[in-house]
Amino acid sequence: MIKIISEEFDPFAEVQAYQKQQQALSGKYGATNIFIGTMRDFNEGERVKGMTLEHYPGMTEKQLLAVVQEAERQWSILDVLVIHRVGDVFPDDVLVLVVVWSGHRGGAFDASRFIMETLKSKVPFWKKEILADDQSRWVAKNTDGYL
Amino acid sequence: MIKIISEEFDPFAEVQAYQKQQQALSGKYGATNIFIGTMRDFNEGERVKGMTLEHYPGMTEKQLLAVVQEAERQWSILDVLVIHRVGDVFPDDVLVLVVVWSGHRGGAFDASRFIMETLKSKVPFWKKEILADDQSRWVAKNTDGYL
Amino acid sequence: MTVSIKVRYFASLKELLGRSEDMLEFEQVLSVADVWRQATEAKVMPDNTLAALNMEYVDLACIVADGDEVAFFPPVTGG
Amino acid sequence: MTVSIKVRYFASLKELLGRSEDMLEFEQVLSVADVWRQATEAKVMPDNTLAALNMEYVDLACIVADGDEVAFFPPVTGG
Repeated sequence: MIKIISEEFDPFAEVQAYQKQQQALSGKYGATNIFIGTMRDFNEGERVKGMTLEHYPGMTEKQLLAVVQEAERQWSILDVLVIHRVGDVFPDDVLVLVVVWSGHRGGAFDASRFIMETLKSKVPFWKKEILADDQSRWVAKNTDGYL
Repeated sequence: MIKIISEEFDPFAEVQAYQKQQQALSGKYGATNIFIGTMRDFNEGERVKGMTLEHYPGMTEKQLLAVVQEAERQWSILDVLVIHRVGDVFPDDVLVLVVVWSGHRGGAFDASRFIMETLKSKVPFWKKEILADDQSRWVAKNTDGYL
Repeated sequence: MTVSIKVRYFASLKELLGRSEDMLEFEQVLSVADVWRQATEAKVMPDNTLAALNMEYVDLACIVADGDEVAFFPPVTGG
Repeated sequence: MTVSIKVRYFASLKELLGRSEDMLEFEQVLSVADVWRQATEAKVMPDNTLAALNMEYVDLACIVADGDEVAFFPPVTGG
């Protein structure tokens, strides 16, 4: 399932609620990989007070679904949950949650990472940071995951 | 932190409680990777009713700590929590929880996976499965993560 | 026949142009690049601008049709 | 001088030998492999058996000393 939400959310409550609904997973999922992306209070050497996440309603969901479907084609996985926040966010708020349930750990790790990397390069979301002096700036480019 | 526990545990409650204690993480962790290994109700084509997890008290903790320290040397990560269950377990019980907090996603994914793979090959735990007919068998060898 | 399309702008492009969308009507065959020129009075397109046609990424050379939605936006920075 | 060591067995090895530990006393210089022979009356060591000396993995050729704890166990299967 994919979800775009504009309110603060508890990633752990979301995982638990979703997992409970999916009766088919019971006894079958040996591995769960969860990635949580959280807003930091700094970026490129500057303090960041807050951020606004813009998206393209319609295209965002379409591209996100395509990423999940591609992961399901490439790895033998049981279920996927992706939640992405939009709107105004603050440090320590969760920006993105990716959960992959799988029989074995290899697929869970690989699919989770693939979804995150592809989401960051393909799915239309844009971050605008609000700095300590209330100036704002668009984030120009996502990192490659190692910086 | 590493913990060996013989009672059923809620991985989400553990992550949340630990994260709350670690004030130093606030604002700094952009990425959290969580791996949860859960007992399945089948293995090598047979139904498994339950399992007993044996360990070597003292050596298990020592080796687990060494794995975590090696991950901390190899990647730029902020904190690690590993909890491993021992004793009698049943399908859907959580066997292992690995959590890595990091500034960026690359280190969180890589360190989490490294800890899981190394734990499975180096840390003294042994699984004995109880099959549907109450016969039991030692698990001979861990998979390479892709089977 | 008159072709009418919707053009949408996001993030820094929306701010650059001072608006989030345009409705365009025309008679010729237009590519996505032509749509940009026509809608923006031939403003220079910022480096790395991405284009989508009906919510799928496309090359600027793609031809648009009646009822299409064309979008222009900077590199994405979600996650 | 008498050297005394503790020998521990885990998982399938514990079941094979029917006990979880032995206390061994001896006068010679013994390797970890010698410890196995002496403690088990020279039972064939199962393939893939792992050995630890004071909770660190070691080669069977390592020499043990007074007060050491030697352990034998099958490949680990945690996680």
